[in-house]
Amino acid sequence: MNEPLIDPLVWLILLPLAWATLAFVLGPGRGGWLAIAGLVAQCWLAFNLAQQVSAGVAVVHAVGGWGAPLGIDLAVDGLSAAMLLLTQTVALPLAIYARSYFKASDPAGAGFWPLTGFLIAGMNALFVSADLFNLYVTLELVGLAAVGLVAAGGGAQQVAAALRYLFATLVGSGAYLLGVALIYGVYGTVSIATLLPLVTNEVPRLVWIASALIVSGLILKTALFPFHFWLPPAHGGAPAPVSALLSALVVKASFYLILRLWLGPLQSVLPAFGWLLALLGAAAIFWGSWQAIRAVKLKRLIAYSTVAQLGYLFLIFPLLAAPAALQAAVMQAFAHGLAKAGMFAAAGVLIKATGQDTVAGLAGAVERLPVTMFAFALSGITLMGLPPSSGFLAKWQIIQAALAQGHWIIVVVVLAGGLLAAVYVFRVLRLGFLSTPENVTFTPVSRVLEWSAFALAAASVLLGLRGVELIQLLGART
Amino acid sequence: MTSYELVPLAVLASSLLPGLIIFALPDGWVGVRTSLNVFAAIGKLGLVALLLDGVAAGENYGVRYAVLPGLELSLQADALGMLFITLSAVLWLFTTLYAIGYLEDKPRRSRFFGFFNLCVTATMGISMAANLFTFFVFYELLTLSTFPLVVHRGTDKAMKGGTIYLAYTLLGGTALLTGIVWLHHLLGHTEFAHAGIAAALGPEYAGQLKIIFLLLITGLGVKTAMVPLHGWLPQAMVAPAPVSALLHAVAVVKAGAFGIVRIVYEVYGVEFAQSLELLLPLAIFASVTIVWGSLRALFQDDLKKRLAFSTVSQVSYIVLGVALFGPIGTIGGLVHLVHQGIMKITLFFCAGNYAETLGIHKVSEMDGAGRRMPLTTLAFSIGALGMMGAPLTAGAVSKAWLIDGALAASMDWAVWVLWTSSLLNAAYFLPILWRAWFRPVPVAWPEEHIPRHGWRETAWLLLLPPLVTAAATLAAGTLSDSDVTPLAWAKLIAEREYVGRSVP
Amino acid sequence: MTTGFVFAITGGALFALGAAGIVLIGDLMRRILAFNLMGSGAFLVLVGLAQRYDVADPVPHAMVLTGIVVAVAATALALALVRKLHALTGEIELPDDADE
Amino acid sequence: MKRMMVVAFVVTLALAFVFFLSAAMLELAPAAIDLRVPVSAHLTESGVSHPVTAVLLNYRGYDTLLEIAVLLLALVAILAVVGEAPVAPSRAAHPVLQTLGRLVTPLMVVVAVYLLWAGAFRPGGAFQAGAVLAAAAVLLHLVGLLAGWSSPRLRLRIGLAAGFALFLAVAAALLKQGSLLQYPPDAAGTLILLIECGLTVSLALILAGLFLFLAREEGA
Repeated sequence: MNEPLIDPLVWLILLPLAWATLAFVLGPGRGGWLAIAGLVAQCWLAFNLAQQVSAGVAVVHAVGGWGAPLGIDLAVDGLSAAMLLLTQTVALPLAIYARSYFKASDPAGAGFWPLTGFLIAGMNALFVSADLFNLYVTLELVGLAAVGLVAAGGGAQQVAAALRYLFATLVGSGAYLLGVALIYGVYGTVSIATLLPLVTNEVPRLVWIASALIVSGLILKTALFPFHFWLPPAHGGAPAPVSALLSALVVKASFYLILRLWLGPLQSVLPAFGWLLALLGAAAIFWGSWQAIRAVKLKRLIAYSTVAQLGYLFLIFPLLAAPAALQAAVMQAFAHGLAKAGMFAAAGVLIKATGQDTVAGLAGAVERLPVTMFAFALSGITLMGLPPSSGFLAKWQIIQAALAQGHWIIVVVVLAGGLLAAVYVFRVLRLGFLSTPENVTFTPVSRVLEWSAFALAAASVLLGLRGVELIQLLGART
Repeated sequence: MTSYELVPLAVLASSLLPGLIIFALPDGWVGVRTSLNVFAAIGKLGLVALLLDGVAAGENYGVRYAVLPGLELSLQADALGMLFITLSAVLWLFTTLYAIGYLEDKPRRSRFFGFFNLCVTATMGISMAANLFTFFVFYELLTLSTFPLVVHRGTDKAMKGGTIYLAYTLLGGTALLTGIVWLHHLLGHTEFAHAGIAAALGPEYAGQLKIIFLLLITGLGVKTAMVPLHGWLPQAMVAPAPVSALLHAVAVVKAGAFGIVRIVYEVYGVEFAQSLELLLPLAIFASVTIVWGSLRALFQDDLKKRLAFSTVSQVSYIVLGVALFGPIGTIGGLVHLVHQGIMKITLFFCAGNYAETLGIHKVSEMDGAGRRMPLTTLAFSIGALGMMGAPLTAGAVSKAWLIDGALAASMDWAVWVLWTSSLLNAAYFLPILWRAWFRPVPVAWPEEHIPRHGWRETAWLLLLPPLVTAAATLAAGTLSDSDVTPLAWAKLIAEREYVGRSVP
Repeated sequence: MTTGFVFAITGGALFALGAAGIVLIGDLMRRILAFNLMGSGAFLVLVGLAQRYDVADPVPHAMVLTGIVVAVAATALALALVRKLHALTGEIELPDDADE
Repeated sequence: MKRMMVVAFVVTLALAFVFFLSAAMLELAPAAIDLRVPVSAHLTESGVSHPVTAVLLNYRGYDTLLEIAVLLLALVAILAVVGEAPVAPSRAAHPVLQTLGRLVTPLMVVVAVYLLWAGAFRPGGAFQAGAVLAAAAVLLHLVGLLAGWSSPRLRLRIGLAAGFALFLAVAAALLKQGSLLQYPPDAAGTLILLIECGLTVSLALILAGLFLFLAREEGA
């Protein structure tokens, strides 16, 4: 294979940084088209990169030409290529959605484009970084951008939610940073590749403390039960495109990092935490679903659904000996990413049309907004894990991995979680199917909004037919 | 892609694509929607005929697609599947015609026909599924696409019925999925095969296989409406008449029964199932359902509810036939799958006609209906007599085979179950017929919507479908020995399932 | 014990103090201070532990400089949010989160 | 009572943490990797002679690039949060303070320039220089000589973003002949100085902005 003219790995970071800066210079609310153009290019880059990785090309980039451990290395394997792909493909439809969503004078949209650019750049940088300290900087980039997006132009509730979120994310990255400081103290390096042979089965006690700090910091940022308290107000209170970005992508970034360390430098230490994380994951599934079933507001319901769905990601940790477990995690990240983006986008349309953010206000929505409700239903199918959606494949893989290792309890949790998801999804759908009450009016909503929500939701279902490619990408050995 | 792969896909596409297009049509475009519906139904019938011809000649129509390594969506037209697919395709055409007449000038028709088409697509997929995973995919699609039809009216009552329907079917689906994953884990695949695949596992797996069987049958038993999993069926009666007709006669309950047939014959293998002692409990389960359904039907005044409990009872005839070890019982069960479909759809069409034309919803309102609507009542009578197993009807044929099957399997008690059920059938159908034909016409009908025009007692699109299916009921009963009947096809299947045994 | 260790252990203590502060303190201004204490603790550990044999290592120094800038950015954002909250509600404590 | 239990629990947890952390630190063996060796070995190629600056802007320059992004991002977020509230009128302080401000500001500018220049071979650099400049601006505001800032106009926005944009552009341009931020050894010093100059201006504006954009009328 010829050396590509453009190194997709580096440009996936530079491009969003560039359009974010430019959008800031252009001024509040400007830069939508720029972002969309940038994201189109990024999608192409991410596909290109995934193809290279699938073909077995090792993609490593030594920033500054120094190489680890003196410099910082960027490295891409199947896992990171998949996450990059997910990020770009979810962000593009959401950008199109957001451009119609925010009116020119909307204060909530004032900083949207630059903040989103920094957010995506931060995530892309996180997925490719092979340096623990550099990962800390990217974590902060992602966290602060996300907080800014939640708070932008909001009222007291949003600002309070943003503060809660800010403290959670800062404590999380603080714990992570202390963990990294300890690791540097023990080994004298923060490069993942250099650490890999150094961290053996006989590690000093300090590495255990460091690992515990890193994992607890990251599960706080991933909103794993019982650290989920910040998520529902933040994701439920932000404008719909922001909620979609945060729920679909941002929480996955810190989860990815746990997975990366688990499979990489800390593989001899972290598996000790496997069942603890799975237990919290199971608790998240039940607690999140239960709260979603009781929620009054529509977006609250969807946010609690995120709490529940994140639980599945953590069920895989005791199972990682089987390759199906990693595949399940990535499939679930894709399934939830696409479906949740679609669902929040649909909720945004419903809220704009009905003028209220309540589940009870949806009577008649199927009749008036069929495309949007269809999108909601398709997302719901993925979240419930019904076939042929990608959510089903994720659950199938978890169950197979669990059965192969004889862990029946995980099978039961997965299946029960699917049923609970059905309860809260159909809570919304059945109201939508009611005849329209006479005194209710629906405000007309832009078709761009409806169809971009639909595209995301449909993609979450159709991805269920392309599972083989994703698994090939994950299995690629570079 | 060869034509052997294309035809099964085309069978799916012939209702999926029209369904998707119809969703996008405005409600007012009656002409476009109607022609699309009718042409799709006729086109599908043509495709099914092509398949039927090919399968009879032993050709191999099938297509596979891997969604994960080791997990394939696989469609295959085999003799058993063709029985169900032909039934569905034929009845779909008539139900479509009926639904066009029934929904005239009512709101949300595009949505209705869209989901209606999805529902049929799911049924086609269920028929052609070549492994349990594919079966499950379409089984759940069926659940999802029938929910909007059940709640179509958008009332609180409809919503309650729909919610109960969902609760039952999703729980059942989860049980089914558990069984499938477990089996897939043990075997590494779930492909259907004559004489089954489960026997390949050693005797040490007998315990696990029994639990899996229970899970699978529980999952399928929900849609089959076997007692005590039948609670949704009477509640789902809030749906419009064409939906009830489709749900009860073809799609939903039959999907469950058909699944049980697949499980017993092609996953476990009937011999292996017998050796695991699974068939007797299944037969008892079915018998209880048969008697209980009939008993409950006796006390329903709501016409559609009475028919619903009758369905509960009749569908389990199929399961009973399957559970009677031996080819004769198999033939009885399979042929009843078709016959019950034709008869029950006739009854539901007629019930819909009474409600649409005269506003009759209850048995107690049926007085004199036969004089006002003689043709509908004639069709209803044929269907009802068929259900009782009266001579010359399709019901007589299937009951005769089932009784012979029970005797051949030395399960004499099953004969008593069948006779009891027949008596109860008579007890709840004959009063209706008596009221309709022999009681005087009331002063006013509850709510007369459609006035009489000469011989046309109601809209012709409502009248034609029940008359055709009633005629088919008689034809299947009188011509049962010819080569082109469901009975002949059921014999062909039984031959293939009981390899090496003589089939009468 | 070298001075490096003294720094590192002090850093650990500051971190714990800050973390406990964030959990226990309702007043948002003091919470922001607690967060900065926590951050400083981590920086001290980073630098102190690396020079536990009292030879300075430039790499953690540079990392801490980066970390300080990030902490400044985070603190500024937190202060802006608290000010906004105060302007909107007159409070500098977080209100209860309610799904109404 | 419940509150007391929570406090007691958290404090116990924190104390236990400190205890175990300290114990674990003290039993530590020397680290396997010593980065001081390569840091000083490549110092001549790095374009600067101070090791911390070399790490900051060359070996781990990518961290610094992202760090500036974080700072700019925080400013963007703050602007989005505060919105369009009117600027508070600057209150004139005591004349003595004003005079002091006028006197100190030029001095601070000189110090900033020195810090920028010194960064190449001793502690100092763009961030320190920018911070001193920003402090000067804050000082002027406090004595009433500089009003709080309203939403930034195009020119100010360009100034705020220019340092980061320049850094980004240099990083990308260097891709042409190597990897990201790979300075050619002979041009490294010049390029780093160029970046530092740009950064000083923008960092000063951003840091000042973090203060001055918040100097708004409250409750409006």
